[in-house]
Amino acid sequence: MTALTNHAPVLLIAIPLLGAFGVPLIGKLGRGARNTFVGLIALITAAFAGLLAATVFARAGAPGLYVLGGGGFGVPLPSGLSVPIRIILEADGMSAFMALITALITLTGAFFSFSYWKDRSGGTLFYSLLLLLTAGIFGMELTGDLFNFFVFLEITSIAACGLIGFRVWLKNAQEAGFKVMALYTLSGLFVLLAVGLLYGQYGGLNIAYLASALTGSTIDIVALGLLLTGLALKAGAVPLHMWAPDAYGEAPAPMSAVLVANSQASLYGLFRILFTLFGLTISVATLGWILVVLALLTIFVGVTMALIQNDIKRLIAYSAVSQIGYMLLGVGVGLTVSVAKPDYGFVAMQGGIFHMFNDAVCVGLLFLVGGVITRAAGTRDLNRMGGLAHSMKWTSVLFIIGAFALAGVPPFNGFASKFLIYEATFRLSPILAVVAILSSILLLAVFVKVFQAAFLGPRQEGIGGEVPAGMMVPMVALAFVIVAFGLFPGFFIDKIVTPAANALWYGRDAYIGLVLGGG
Amino acid sequence: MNTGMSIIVRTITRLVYALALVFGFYVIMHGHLTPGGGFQGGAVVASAFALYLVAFGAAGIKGHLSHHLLQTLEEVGALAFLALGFVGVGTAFFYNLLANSGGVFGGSVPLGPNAGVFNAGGTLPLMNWAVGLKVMTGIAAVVIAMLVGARKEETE
Amino acid sequence: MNIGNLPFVVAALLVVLGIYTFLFKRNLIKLVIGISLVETGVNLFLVTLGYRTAGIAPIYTFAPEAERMVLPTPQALTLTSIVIGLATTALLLSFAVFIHRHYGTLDVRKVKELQG
Amino acid sequence: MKKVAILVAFLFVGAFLLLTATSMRPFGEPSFAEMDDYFIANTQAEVAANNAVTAVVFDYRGFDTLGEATVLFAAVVGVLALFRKLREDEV
Repeated sequence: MTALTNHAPVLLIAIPLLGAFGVPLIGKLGRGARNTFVGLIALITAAFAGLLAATVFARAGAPGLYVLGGGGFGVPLPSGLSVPIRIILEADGMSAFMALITALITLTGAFFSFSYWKDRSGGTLFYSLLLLLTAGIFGMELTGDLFNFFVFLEITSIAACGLIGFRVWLKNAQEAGFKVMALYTLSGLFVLLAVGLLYGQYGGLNIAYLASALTGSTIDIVALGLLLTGLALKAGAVPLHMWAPDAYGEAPAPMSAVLVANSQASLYGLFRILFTLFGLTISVATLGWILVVLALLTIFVGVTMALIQNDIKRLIAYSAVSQIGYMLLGVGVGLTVSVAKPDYGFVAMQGGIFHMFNDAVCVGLLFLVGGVITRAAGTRDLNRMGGLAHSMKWTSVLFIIGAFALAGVPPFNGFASKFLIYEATFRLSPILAVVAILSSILLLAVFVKVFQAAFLGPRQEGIGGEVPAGMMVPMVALAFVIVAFGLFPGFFIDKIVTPAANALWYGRDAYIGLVLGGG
Repeated sequence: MNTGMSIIVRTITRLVYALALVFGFYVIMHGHLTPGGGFQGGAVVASAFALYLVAFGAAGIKGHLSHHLLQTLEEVGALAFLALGFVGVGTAFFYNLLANSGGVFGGSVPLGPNAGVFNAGGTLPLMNWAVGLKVMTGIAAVVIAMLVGARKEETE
Repeated sequence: MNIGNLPFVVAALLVVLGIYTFLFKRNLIKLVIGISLVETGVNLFLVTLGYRTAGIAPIYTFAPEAERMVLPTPQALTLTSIVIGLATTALLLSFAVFIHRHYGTLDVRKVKELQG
Repeated sequence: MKKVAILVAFLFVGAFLLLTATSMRPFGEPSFAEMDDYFIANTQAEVAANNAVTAVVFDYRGFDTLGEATVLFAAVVGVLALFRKLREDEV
């Protein structure tokens, strides 16, 4: 058991990779064998994510190391400095928290796909790409090496674009694929350029080592700017959100949910770079305000664009964009005040980080429901839908749960996290909080419109019955998580959110100290 | 276009093809001694395939190479590479178990400039082979799939 | 400005040229070329980072005695980044093939979704 | 209008990058090369390979290479998925 615990971080990446490489071979044995294999891999990965989270949260979110290639990670050099020369994985509370989200979403996505993608071609390649995407996301979340982060970023980019363009017969999917791939590549190259700059200045690639070496010189600021631009692009924050609706809208429904987890991994990278890599070596107040303004813009643009959409998938995609804004807002408020570290700053961090989980679950559920009703109605146009509640009672209930939770209606989990964000934002600036709250109400209006258009109204001809159990079970599982987190937010905030927020907010010294000694 | 290019190109290709293959495999096998390695050698071999493809056209490769076979080989290469990573998992993932162990590829090299010891490097040569197999088949599969796909469009 | 920095400037120029191509050209293939140019610039930048004046390649096989060697890590990074560039280019070109199949053109202005 | 904005952003980024390039450390003199010196000095003893680059690629930074191989694999799978044979109802 200890061996498994020790190796959990790397197995979390290696097992999905094994699955991805193996699926095409197993796929030759037939569909049943392939689905069993993919399900097994997804379950084992989720189990390891749980194991990792259990160990990390058991030590209250303190970071743990895994050195790839064995031996000492820090070799004493002639100058007396001990620099990690090998790639290390470093899992602290935040990484474990993100790994939990990813495990939950990819597991649901995989099991949903078994039923959703049953009558379509290319299933083997589909699952291979899904597992590659999973491995890439886990890698981004666990690595302690900046270049390694870039490599996993590119894995997610390529696997994601393969999935976005997977429905070859839709010409929009091809265009979205090209657009998203081009922008993802550009974002990756920005990150790589920044990694190169930092390597050129300090001769190392390890995050902890770089964090200890950074001085805040011009080159560092340029590198920070490049990293922020690249990762904000990949996370889909306004004004770099233009790819997000296409990507989420054109990808197959379960993959849209996984893409949300992918965006969140980029957001995690952004937070990791701001809090752990740069920390207080830069002017955090300025940067925090920039983040806050961007966050409000993201919220506002996302919600208003969602309001005018008639295409249900693009509508959900824009609401997903707006939710990225709430996470940025929470963490941005935290960053703004991270010199003085007042209480409400920590509350803001908790809210922002908790919202990452809630967003993944709610948007994930909404995308799944969106996929189901699109298939049932045979169209994505809200104006041509209607009356789905007659034949799909459970689906409509699930939609209500997802929509209310996302819009922040009590007693669902979205309310718990948004309330923390509002509370802290109000302390920083009441006007900002008002904008955020109003946007949330607007989002609720959007979903009421969708519900009215798609589910209410007279029964339409040619609509089948309720969705098969294979798709229903994953959706119900997500809804169950939403309700559980909504009913007992205090418990989950204590157990998993606070260690994650601690790791970012206070954990920089521990993170660096673990690798470089001392601290 | 389906029949390939002119007689000059095809003749030259027949001459160069074998040379490129040999050179590619040489680069792969001596990755731990000389410049190059699995990626570079694999790319050389794949470019030989691509040259063959350009010279003889999509029809020319029919029956010789299919991207299904290449894809399977690529997965074998990828799995072998991952397995070599797992070999050292007793210590740590990617631990170089074989280096200086005296067994296969376990020889040690004299320090400083030397003529090169082939039987050294631990898992390095094995990884070079795995990656070489993966890269040559992967790139060839992409090129063939794109060529066949694009040609289909032209003929329709 | 110091003239010894010329390799960095050349790398930056390549990146800038690539971004220019990406932003202002209207043909999908040219967009891909632009992205490749940025990639090339970044790769060149990485390699130049590792150069040590009068250094030789860090390979001991038949190496001259007591020479300075250039840094190996940037070369490894560049290798990785070249392969990644190859992968993205392959995928981008495949998408371009499909867009051409659907629209019969590679002009960005005639392809609806890409206008934004 | 939009074009002007793009042009301004482009000029800004371009000038920024060129300025950064000129303010880098001098070419050919790495400011901190001890990690790489360690690789050069120890590759023969630790990895038993003459080629330090291969030692870095496959041993010291082997995990990157696994990622790199995965990227290529993802691209191959993606391209093959795009050019796959479709079912008849998928047109």
